[in-house]
Amino acid sequence: MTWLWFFAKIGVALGIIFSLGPVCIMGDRKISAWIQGRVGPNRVGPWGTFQPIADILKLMMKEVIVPDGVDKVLFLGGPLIVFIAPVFGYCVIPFGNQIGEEKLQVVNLDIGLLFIMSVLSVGVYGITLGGWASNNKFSLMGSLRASAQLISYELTFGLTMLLVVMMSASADPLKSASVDLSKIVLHQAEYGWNIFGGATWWGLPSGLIGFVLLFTCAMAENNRLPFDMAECEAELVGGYHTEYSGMGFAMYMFSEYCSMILSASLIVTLFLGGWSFPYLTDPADHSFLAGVISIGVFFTKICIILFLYIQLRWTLPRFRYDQVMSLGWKTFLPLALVNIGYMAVIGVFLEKP
Amino acid sequence: MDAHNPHADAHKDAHALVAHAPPGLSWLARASIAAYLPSIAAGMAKTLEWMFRPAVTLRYPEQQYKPRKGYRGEHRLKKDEQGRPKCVACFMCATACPAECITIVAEPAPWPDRDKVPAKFEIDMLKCIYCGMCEEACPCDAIELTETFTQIATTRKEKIYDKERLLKN
Amino acid sequence: MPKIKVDGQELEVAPGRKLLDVLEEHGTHVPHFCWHPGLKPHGNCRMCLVKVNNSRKLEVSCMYPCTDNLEVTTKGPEIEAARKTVMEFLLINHPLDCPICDKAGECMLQDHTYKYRHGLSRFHEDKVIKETKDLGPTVRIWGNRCISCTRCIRFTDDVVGTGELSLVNRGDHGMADVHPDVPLDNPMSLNVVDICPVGALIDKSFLFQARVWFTERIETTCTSCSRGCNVTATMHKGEVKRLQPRRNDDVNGFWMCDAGRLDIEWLKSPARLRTARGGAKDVADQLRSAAGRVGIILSTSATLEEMFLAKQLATAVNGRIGFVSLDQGTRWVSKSGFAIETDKTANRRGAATLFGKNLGFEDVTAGIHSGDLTHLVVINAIPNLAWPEDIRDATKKVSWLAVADVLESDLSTRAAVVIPSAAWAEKDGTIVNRDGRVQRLRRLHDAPGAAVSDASWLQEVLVHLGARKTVVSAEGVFREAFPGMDYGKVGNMGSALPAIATDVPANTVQK
Amino acid sequence: MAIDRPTRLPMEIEEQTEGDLGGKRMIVNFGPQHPATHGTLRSIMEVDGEVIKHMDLEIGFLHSGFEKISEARTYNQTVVVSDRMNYLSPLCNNIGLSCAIEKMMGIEVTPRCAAIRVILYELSRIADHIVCVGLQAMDLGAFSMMLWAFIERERLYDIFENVTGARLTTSYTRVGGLMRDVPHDFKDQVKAFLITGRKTVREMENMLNTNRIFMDRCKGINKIGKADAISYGLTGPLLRAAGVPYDLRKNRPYLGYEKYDFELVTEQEGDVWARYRVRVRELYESMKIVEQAIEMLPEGPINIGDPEVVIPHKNEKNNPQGGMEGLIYHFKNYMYGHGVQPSPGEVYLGTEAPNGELGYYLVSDGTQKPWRWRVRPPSFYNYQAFPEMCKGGTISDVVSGLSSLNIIAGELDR
Repeated sequence: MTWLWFFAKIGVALGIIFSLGPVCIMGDRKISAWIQGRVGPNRVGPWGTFQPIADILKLMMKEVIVPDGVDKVLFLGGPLIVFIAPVFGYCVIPFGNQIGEEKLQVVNLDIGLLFIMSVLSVGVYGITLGGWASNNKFSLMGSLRASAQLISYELTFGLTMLLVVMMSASADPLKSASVDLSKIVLHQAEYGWNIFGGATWWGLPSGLIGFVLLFTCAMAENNRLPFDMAECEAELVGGYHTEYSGMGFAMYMFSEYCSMILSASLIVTLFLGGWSFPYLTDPADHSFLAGVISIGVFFTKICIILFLYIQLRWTLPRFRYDQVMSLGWKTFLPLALVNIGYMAVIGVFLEKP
Repeated sequence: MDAHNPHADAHKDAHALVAHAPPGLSWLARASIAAYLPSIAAGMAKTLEWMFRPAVTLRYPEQQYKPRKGYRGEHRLKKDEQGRPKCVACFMCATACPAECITIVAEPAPWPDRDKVPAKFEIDMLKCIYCGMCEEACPCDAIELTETFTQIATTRKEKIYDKERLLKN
Repeated sequence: MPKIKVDGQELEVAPGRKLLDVLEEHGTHVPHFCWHPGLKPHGNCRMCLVKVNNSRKLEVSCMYPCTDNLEVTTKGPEIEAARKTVMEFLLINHPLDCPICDKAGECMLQDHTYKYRHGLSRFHEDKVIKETKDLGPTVRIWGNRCISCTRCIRFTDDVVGTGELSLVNRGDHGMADVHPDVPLDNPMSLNVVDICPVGALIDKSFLFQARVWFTERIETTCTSCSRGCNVTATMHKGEVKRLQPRRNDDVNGFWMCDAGRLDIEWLKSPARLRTARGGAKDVADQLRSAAGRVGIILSTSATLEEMFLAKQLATAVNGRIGFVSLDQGTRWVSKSGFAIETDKTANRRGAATLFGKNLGFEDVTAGIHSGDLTHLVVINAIPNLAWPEDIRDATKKVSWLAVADVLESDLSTRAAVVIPSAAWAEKDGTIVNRDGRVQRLRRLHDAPGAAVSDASWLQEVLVHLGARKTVVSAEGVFREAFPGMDYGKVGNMGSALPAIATDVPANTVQK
Repeated sequence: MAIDRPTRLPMEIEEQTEGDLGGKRMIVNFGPQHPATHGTLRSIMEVDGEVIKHMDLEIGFLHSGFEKISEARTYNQTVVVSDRMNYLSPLCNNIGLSCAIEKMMGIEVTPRCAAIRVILYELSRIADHIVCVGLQAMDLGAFSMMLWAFIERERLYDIFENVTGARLTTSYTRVGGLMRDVPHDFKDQVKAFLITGRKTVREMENMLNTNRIFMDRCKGINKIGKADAISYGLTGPLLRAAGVPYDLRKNRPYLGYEKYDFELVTEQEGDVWARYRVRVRELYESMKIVEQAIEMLPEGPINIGDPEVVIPHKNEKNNPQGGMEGLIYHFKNYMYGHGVQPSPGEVYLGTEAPNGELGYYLVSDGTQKPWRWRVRPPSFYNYQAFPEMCKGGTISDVVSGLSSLNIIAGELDR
């Protein structure tokens, strides 16, 4: 039975990521079309819904061109690395409430947050190595930018996660100070979402700032548009994936959407109450129906975040590389530190647990 | 010219940016420019609004674009009342053509009321630039540019339109 | 010598000359239709009106004699108004035929309308319709287009003397026409097409062939008889479309004969030799081995350069040279003295200059029949030459025969080596007319197939034989043959034949 | 201007540093095929990290020989060649060329023709500027802006299509007039466009004017000073953005521009932002001109009456009017070696095209075809100042700078 549950959970988790991935690609194309007064893909299947399948088929059938003078192992391995990272990360995301005794989470790690942090940093290796191995100046620049940018934003990312942990710690000693993602969600379900400051009213500014910081940093980590320094098609032609074609390119592209989904899940989990929704889900209700509803809530929240991602991409111009860096180091990092300081000081002095 | 260094001056602080803001804005607007979020929110609102506007594009094979009369598309050779080509092979179109895509060979007409007809009238549509100068140059109103602009062929040879093809247009 | 003043400029003219003659010579252009320098003035088109001090009204300058102290004004509002009116009258009955008229582009009516008639037609009535018909085997008339200038009529009356054409009907119904049952069928009939200022008279061989503004014109010389009329070839897409006479008062005046004009069809005939059998090397090898036993038969249509090279060849292989030429018909002289010669080869005078007066082939054929000569080279440029039986027999007798010809013949089918020759329109060169005038032939278009000019393959043979160093152009050969001369000095109008180079080996023709 | 080292051939740089970075500078090519070039041109950059230390330009990839082709065409036929030089505002090229030929022949066009030409010239300027602003946004990543701009541009192209019969290859002008009269609903169409156009421009302005990211990317980037701009021969929005009030429509009016009330737009900074502002403000000024011209659009003939220059009208049966004379003029106008033959001489006429001074220099030898047909394309002169502008900036600044120059490779290479 346990194994059955295990595989079922893996199925759901992979299902989310692999079904949302194409949906995301499709959504990106459709939403951009709507914003731009176009129709978008509308040929394959009803309303063009099978377009991602056609895309994938096309990319699979295309030749994988290996340019002259590349490091073949890294060139072909880069896309794999970048693709594995988000899938691993998804192991620890709680995508629903408990059903019976089973938590809807593939692996219920106590150190879920840390696991995600480490897995997320793996992705940059794929980009950096792939870009370097391409033997192309634009790719090299793209991968350099990517690594520098990811490292810079990882700091803020981590600090914001710390904020969440502190928020989770503030109320109930029994469910406190945990880096266990399921506990963080449970805490929010019980006391209120972290974006609104968790359990306390004075946490509101901190929660909002934290959410914005995490959202932005996630965008930067995923190389989405205002921060897509690594691809930056107007400057670097395609950045790290300039030389990729066929499946290599497909994996880079797909992994971008997968990590979008992962970070959307993370944002939802950390700030938007995960699978919980007031009056709709009850943390104590462990019935099958409630579990399914919680999955649906989680799914919906991810979709909203993804939509925001996509809309932002088609709204904003992109930063310049040095502006991204200085934004990360000079604005976000101090802001995150102040935010944590505020949380820590107020939390310690006002709300002694 | 002083080569400016972006690392030194690209990041002006908020005050400098406010100072650069276009004149004629309220202090509130000027201040909000200093931050990213308001303009981003405004932009998102605009894109959201656009999402609900109808698409301006045509779904091509089903919806066809109909150019108005006077569009310079494919050529047509006109016929007179008796269904004979109006063209008298005067070569004016071939002379006026800047792309030199018209080939005419003349012959005496088989009809008593006409002197000269084209034995061969070919337009190389691949060379043609659709400038309409042939139509303008024709003293007999025999050649005309139609509104047909969808032109499909699978071989180069098909795109060399002969007299029969042009009369059919 | 009367002195006249043209637009304030003094001129001295011979007495009795007509004013327009003088003005044209002087370079003051006065528009005209009916006046032609080769014809008697008639004064009917009224286009050449000028103002003279002797008269209160405007005078027709083509009929006005130059007298002393005549002051002529060729410009001015009065004259312009008169020209405009004349043009308007000429145009009221002219049909809208430019699209189908072959004259468009070289039409005096078009040119003068553009230049002197500013304004659009005010004529709303129906135009007079006149007939379109064949005047003879070569010329067709579009009566509607005729402006009754009578140039063609005066040509047949005064120049040819046959007088087939006359002006029929009166007023705006007038047009040039032939008498019933007397077609325009004289040896110079096509000249009326050239002098027609509009497109009324059309050359049937050029009808709808090309629009003249697409054509290229090259000045060359007619090779159809020993007169060597100066002509302008109209080229279109690499083909000679027509020949027109070019004024040269020392040779042909303004005219040329129909026979020469129409003698261009064979240039693109399928009977042209296009492929070579053997080459210059084979010829050289054979001739070297047969030195002393070689006969060369050359046509008198060959250019001077080719003759010169043939002479070199004869010297190099110690051969005998003979000539074949063509005489046809009887000499025809027009009323004005324009003659069509019986000698249908272009360069017999040149051959005579190079080889002496005796231009026969009997020496060569006799050599063959006696067995002295075993090898024969025939170089012919005369199209459709009926080979004399003597030569025919001789070619059958020789052990080795090389033929360079423009058209296929039984000789070329029999020959061991066949070299397709470039015809007159396909090569550069010079010919000497019957009066001893050197004139240029210009290359008009590419030779068909593998055809090469005789001058070039003869030089190749000579190079193989070691008698020449290199192959040079026709002009180069000409310079060798006539030191101090080149094509520039010959010019478009020809010049007197210069002295031949003295260091050339002596004439080897054995008499 | 001090150019800090002698210009070297692109290939030499390549040889010096290729494969030998060693912590030194790297050579990066923008173009001939690059998303930011909007055409086929090449900027060879020597970068230290991402900072540009030296830049060389290479052009000629799109060399179509327009000038040479035109020497083998009659004066009227060269109009079709001019279409293809600036593919963002072909009508400006048409009109500039015809005005130059008319100046050479001493022809004064009819008032209606002049007004139509002004309207179309300004509409083309709007099309050009609006696309330029959109592309500038796109190069900085705001892709939607570009398509919004294109939607507006397509509306303008609808007008052009109705007027000329083609959207891009307009070939509308003829010596002494126009190819044909504007359609009867031209006025309504233009007026309708002015409403939607204003709205779209305002919308774009609202999106970009206060957008902090866009400002960051534009302000202080690719600066060029007043004196440098003049000495480099910059014209158009680039020159006016540097604070020089120079506009041929004001300084050397043609087509009766002096009759219209509009402002000469200048900005002081000379950076990308100033160029963007100049373009956007000029959009409004152009619309003002169009508004005035459409209001006063006079009735009357579009061609001058001289049948020796303009072929006579065709009558209702579409035959040349004016009887035999009309037909002869018609033929003479077209046949090689006849027709419009300006007397020997030369002429230069500059018009204020969207990107700057678009000048035509024509030399006539008295024949039907121009002996020399030279264009002074604004892009060619604007582009040569680019290395100086870029020096010290980053690779990203090259992109924003290039799109602010609005280089049209077609007229760059001629």
